[in-house]
Amino acid sequence: MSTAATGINKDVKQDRNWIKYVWDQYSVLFALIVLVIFASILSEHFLSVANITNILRQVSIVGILALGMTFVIILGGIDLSVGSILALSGTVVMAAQVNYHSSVIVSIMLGLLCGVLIGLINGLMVTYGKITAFIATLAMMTIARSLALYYADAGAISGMNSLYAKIGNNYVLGIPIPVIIFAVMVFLSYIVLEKTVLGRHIYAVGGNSQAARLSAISVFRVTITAYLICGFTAAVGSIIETSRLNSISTSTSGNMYELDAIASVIIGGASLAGGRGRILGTLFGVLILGVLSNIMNLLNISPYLQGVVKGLIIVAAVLLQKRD
Amino acid sequence: MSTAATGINKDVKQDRNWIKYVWDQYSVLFALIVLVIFASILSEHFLSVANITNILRQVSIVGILALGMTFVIILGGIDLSVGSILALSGTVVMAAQVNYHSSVIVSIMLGLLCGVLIGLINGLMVTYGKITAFIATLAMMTIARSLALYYADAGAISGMNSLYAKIGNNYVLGIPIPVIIFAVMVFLSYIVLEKTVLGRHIYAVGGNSQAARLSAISVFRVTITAYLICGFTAAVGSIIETSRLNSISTSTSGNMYELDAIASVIIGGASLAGGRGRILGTLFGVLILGVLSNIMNLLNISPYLQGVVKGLIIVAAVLLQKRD
Amino acid sequence: MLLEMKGISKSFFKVNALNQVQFNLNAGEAHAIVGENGAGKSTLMKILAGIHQPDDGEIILRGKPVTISSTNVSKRLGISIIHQELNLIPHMSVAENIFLGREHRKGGFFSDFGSMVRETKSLLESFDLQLDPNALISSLSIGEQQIVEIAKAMSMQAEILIMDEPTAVLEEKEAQKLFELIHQFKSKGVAIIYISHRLNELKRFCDRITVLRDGQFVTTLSMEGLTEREIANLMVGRELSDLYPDKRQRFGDEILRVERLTRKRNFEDVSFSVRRGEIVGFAGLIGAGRTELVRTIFGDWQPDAGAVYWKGKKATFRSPLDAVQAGIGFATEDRKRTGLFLDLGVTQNVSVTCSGKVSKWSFIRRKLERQFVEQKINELNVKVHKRTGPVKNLSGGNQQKIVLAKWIASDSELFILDEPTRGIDVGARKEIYEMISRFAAEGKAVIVISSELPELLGLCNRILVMHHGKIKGELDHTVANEQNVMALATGL
Amino acid sequence: GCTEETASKPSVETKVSPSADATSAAGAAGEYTIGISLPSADHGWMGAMVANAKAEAEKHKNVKYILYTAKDPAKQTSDIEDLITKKVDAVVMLPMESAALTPAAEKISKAGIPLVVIDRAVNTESYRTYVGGDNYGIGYGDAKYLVEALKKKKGKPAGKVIEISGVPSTVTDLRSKGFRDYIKDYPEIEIVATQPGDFTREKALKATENILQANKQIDAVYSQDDDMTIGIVQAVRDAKRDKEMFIVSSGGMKEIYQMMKEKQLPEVIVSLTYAPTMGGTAVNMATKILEKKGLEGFWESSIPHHIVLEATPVTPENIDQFIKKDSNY
Ligand SMILES: Nc1ncnc2c1ncn2[C@@H]1O[C@H](COP(=O)(O)OP(=O)(O)OP(=O)(O)O)[C@@H](O)[C@H]1O
Ligand SMILES: Nc1ncnc2c1ncn2[C@@H]1O[C@H](COP(=O)(O)OP(=O)(O)OP(=O)(O)O)[C@@H](O)[C@H]1O
Ligand SMILES: [Mg+2]
Ligand SMILES: [Mg+2]
Repeated sequence: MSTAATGINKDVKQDRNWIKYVWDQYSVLFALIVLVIFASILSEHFLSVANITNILRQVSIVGILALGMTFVIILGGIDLSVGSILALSGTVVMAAQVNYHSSVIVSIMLGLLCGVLIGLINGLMVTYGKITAFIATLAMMTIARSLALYYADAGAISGMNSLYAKIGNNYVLGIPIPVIIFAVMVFLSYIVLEKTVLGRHIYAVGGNSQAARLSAISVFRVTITAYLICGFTAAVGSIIETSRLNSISTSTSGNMYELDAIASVIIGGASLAGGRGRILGTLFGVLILGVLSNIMNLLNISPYLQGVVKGLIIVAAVLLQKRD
Repeated sequence: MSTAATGINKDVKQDRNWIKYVWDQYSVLFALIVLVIFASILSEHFLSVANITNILRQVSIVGILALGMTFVIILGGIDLSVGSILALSGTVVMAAQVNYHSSVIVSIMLGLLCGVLIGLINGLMVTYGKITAFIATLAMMTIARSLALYYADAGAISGMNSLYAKIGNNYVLGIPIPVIIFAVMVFLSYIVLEKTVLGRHIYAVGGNSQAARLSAISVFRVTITAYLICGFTAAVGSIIETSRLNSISTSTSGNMYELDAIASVIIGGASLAGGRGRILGTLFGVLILGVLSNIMNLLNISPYLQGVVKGLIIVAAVLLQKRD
Repeated sequence: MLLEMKGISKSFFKVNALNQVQFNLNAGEAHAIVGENGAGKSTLMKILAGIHQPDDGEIILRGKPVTISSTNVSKRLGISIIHQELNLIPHMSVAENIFLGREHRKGGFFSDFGSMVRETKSLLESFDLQLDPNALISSLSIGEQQIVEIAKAMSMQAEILIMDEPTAVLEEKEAQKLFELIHQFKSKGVAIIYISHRLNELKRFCDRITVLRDGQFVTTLSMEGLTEREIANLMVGRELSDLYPDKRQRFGDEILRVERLTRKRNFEDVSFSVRRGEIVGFAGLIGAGRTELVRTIFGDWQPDAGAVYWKGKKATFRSPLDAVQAGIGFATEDRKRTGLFLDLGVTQNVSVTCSGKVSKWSFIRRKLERQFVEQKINELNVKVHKRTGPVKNLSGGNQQKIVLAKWIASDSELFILDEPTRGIDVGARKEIYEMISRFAAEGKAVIVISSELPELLGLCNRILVMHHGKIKGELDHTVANEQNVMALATGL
Repeated sequence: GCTEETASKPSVETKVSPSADATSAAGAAGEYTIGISLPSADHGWMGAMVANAKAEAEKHKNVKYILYTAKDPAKQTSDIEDLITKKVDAVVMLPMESAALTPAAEKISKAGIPLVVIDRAVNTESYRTYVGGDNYGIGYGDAKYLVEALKKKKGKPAGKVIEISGVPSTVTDLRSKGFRDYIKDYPEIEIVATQPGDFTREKALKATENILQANKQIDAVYSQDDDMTIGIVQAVRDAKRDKEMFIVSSGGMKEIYQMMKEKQLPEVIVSLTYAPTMGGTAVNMATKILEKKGLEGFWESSIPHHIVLEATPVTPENIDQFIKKDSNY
């Protein structure tokens, strides 16, 4: 009798799960599609190749940051310092080029190194120092920004190297290089998170760090790696930002990017409690915010009101996912 | 034999607890005292009445915000929207005075109402909408700021009412009114949090919301009340901010105040996990940040480096508390 | 009759927790409810406490039908409950916890600490316990916390007092005190509903007993003349002995030896050894330190003194990773908290300990992984339809099997199983016992920790009994019985 | 809003850009869309700039405008791209940062859209017209007034001066440079402290409060912006030192004008200003470029490449000329 009951249960559950599965996986994509349809109806400019290219290029920086943020959030952490890492890494890159006449390659390497290092310190504070991620990365946000400001006297450092500027501004096969970099990063993040042992372990630690530890996962190493990846992506973002503008402005570059990145990840279906989230979800989240901002611009909505719309969309997106 | 063992344990625990108690309660105060001593040695100007008055007046706004934040953090939540609430409430107050010629009292009432309302919405999103506090208040941060910007075209609204300006600038018995308001708010918050049933319920919900529910505490009501209080304090902060300069600048007022408020509360010994924190701790946390910023200015430390010091102090303060 | 529950049914997402259950209670009586894990005892009580609403059935209190729609209503009707799990606020004082939700007030808003502390003091004195009403809960031991829970329930001056396994974490002395109090309450006309897995307690003060099985009402009997064995048989619904497989007698080499292992405040001076093919049981009351011991062996915690020898060589496991690489598997006692990744799928849960085997250059080979996991869960007869659905949707028994599958997949040579059958129905239990026996037959060693004595007696070749962090004795299965194990476990 | 150059007379460098004629093929007196990209207003001057630009655009019946504001240079670059996508006929841009927006400026001109740059420069010549204020002149002029006032006050050009500077940018740099270039001839004038007030009242208030604590004798304050001056005045009054020092300021804001008129203490002896009305001027220039019109009084029939507005000193003596009831700044 009891086994029969369980059998039935399972079937019912199965059905519900199937619907839930589709919804879980595609509710963000669905939202994105709805948004795109609306946008195309509302503005004739929207569905042009040039505009789509624009949107993609515009989201590429925050998008790349959001990829790293996805790792950290799935792990159950958060990284408020990515915007400041972007500013500091950018400062390193531009300073290397301008003040030390480094080659483009060397300066990029230094910038990436800077990002990875800060990620490492974040990871150490969280694991070794047992400081809540929010506080540790909040402190790092202040510190990294401050170092950049100090170095450049809160001003901008402008580059002269036109080769470097090409990264941010040129096209390959008609696609802007930042978009290509973003695509490559999406692909790599997807592979790492979904196909490798490390990715599995990140989900495991985020899902239940106690169980992960007792299942012979080095929570320490996994955590550090996740923050490291996040620092790295922030540095990649800084390469695009600085090459696009051929300068870094230490006081404004990267300001509030962390919040946009976090919002994208959450809209993409991840949970701040950890253990849940997908790279493709984040990609859709990023695109939703990008399309939203673009269409509001195209429709000439007061820039001051755009925040209201954005806030409401975040709430709506999170509410949609809540049904479980 | 067995009881003896427990007995010994208990004594040890008792001892440890006593030391731990003193440390817990006074480590922040201790840090503050050390800081003050250092500051007095480093700058002869530090220990003057005028300068202390200065510091107190400077911290009063973020301090009041931090009081409300203490409620929310003890509850296990967070409120990223306080800075924006300050801007929007301030806009309401100034707009009422300037554009609708309201009396000072009416305009203040409207401003407070605005803060309370936003707090209510935050609370509803968290309880009823089951949205993580971080995301709900992040969205609110964007929305409230946006509304203020829209109303004032991102500019400032300047008042003409010199009575209103007195609130921010006058003295009673040689003490600036903002400091008096801050003191009163500290006292009230202390009473509410430590002496009233509501306060105890906030601790209970933050400590173990499941247990709180089983003890017939209305988690819903307590949560909403905490966010409401936080909105209210942000509005009180806005009264001081606007009356001090008799204007509100919708784009800059309150920017990043939330982070300072959160940092103060955490330095004061609260835990983002909820259930722990004290009003006096928050007060000391606020003063530490205030003294720190003041002494760095007095010593003419580059304002751009001050972030580094601040970040390090936050980390140090949290590390100090970690020993348990 | 004070209380009557008729035809109560309750299901959670189609899991029938209660099915047409009836129950009645007289004033001044102590009424025991027994049943296996998951029989529905707590659920029935939670309905009385207003936490769950029944799907069907009625509750008649003092002759009038009532609807208990919330914990508040329950309190007002004079029902108070000690929950199975502790429900205290860690950073608040004893007094505040006791009066949580019904604080004494001054002037409507203010908490009257003084009077609450005074009342708490007298309340605790009736327990003969020197607990400081101002002490923080987080500074108390589990047993002391339980006393706070009991004091809290008792201070409510209820007419019906429900106790869901109150003695699970209590010392013998404290338990005695509780029984005295129960007698006092009874004489004042308070009715008591008492749930416990320690069947020997029931005879001491219970007047009647109600047996539940699989959410069904079995019977209500007078306590008089009932033996423990009869109660147990009623609970399970069959003779207990046929649950357990035959025991092997021939063992291989020693695989694990622990010498004078000590971890302050948890256990001290623990020495024992385990051989291949052997099933060693650890008995003891809750809080005896068994979990701490095995977690230390597993490298999760570090010992203060003593040594662990693995296959004859001294081993230092700095983390579970080291222990797993050496060949130890550890299924924890709390599968939800420390065993499973509830949001992840079956495949991911099982393959987490053996990612090396199903990956190449750190890349997971999906197909290989699927086949591998498939094979393991077939071995264990786990019933899942969908490998990728979150394991939180599986039934408790199947969840437990996933935990075990994870360790089988890792090719462990020693399995440490902490409460392997907690919350598992009889059928699944039998399968797990058979699996444990199969491990032993394959020349692997097994350490089983269990709070259920019959399980240890039925399964193990040898039983080590712990009390207060020390091994009090070792009993071969040929001589072990409930009495002598219990005697050692209670430190008599 | 007022859009004619009454407050500031244009001093014009005529330098016809090579790209000037290639652009604006749309023909005269058609319907035009002008894209306006500004930093989000972080202080009153910028707010007034936004309002003035909008007001001017609304005056022209044949002009529609699209206004974007940005918080950081990357966002402003994106905004520019959106404007190019929308095929606006002209762009008016106030670059957040000179270097960072240079690539964006080049993109605009490559798209064949005439660009009018306001206030802050870009590091390229490929814009159609620049309309800006003489920031160097502001610093220089403030210094001049400061020296004169010190002479009057102390009998010789000597004293302790503090500086509250703006957000780091070319504007701030030029104002600082102009100021220092002038006073370097007076070795007895000492700048005892300089702190950024970031063009906001709150920051300036706090910075001044702290400086006042650390310096017991201050003769004068150089404020790079009137919005900050309000905070400075507040701090000085709080410290009850409003007779001790005077202020030379910049920016031109009606609250400061009011102070001058009422001779409130601490004394603001001058505010050198080029008005935010240049937002309106820029929109007007863009319109004229599109309509292929020239400036009145110019022989040349096209708009100059570079227009620099003179920094006008507003002092208590000439204050009545500048106070206007309807001014929003
Ligand atoms: N909130 C819930 N959601 C889903 N299922 C539940 C819930 N509470 C109880 N159950 C299920 O209902 C059944 C009965 O559980 P209950 O806690 O009443 O058992 P019990 O007899 O108290 O067992 P134990 O002796 O282990 O305490 C179990 O199968 C359990 O998994
Ligand atoms: N310091 C502590 N804080 C909180 N919980 C504790 C603490 N020490 C022990 N416990 C809990 O008390 C219970 C019993 O402790 P312990 O694990 O030492 O006993 P055990 O002999 O392993 O008993 P069992 O395995 O039967 O629960 C466990 O649920 C454990 O989680
Ligand atoms: Mg139970
Ligand atoms: Mg245990």
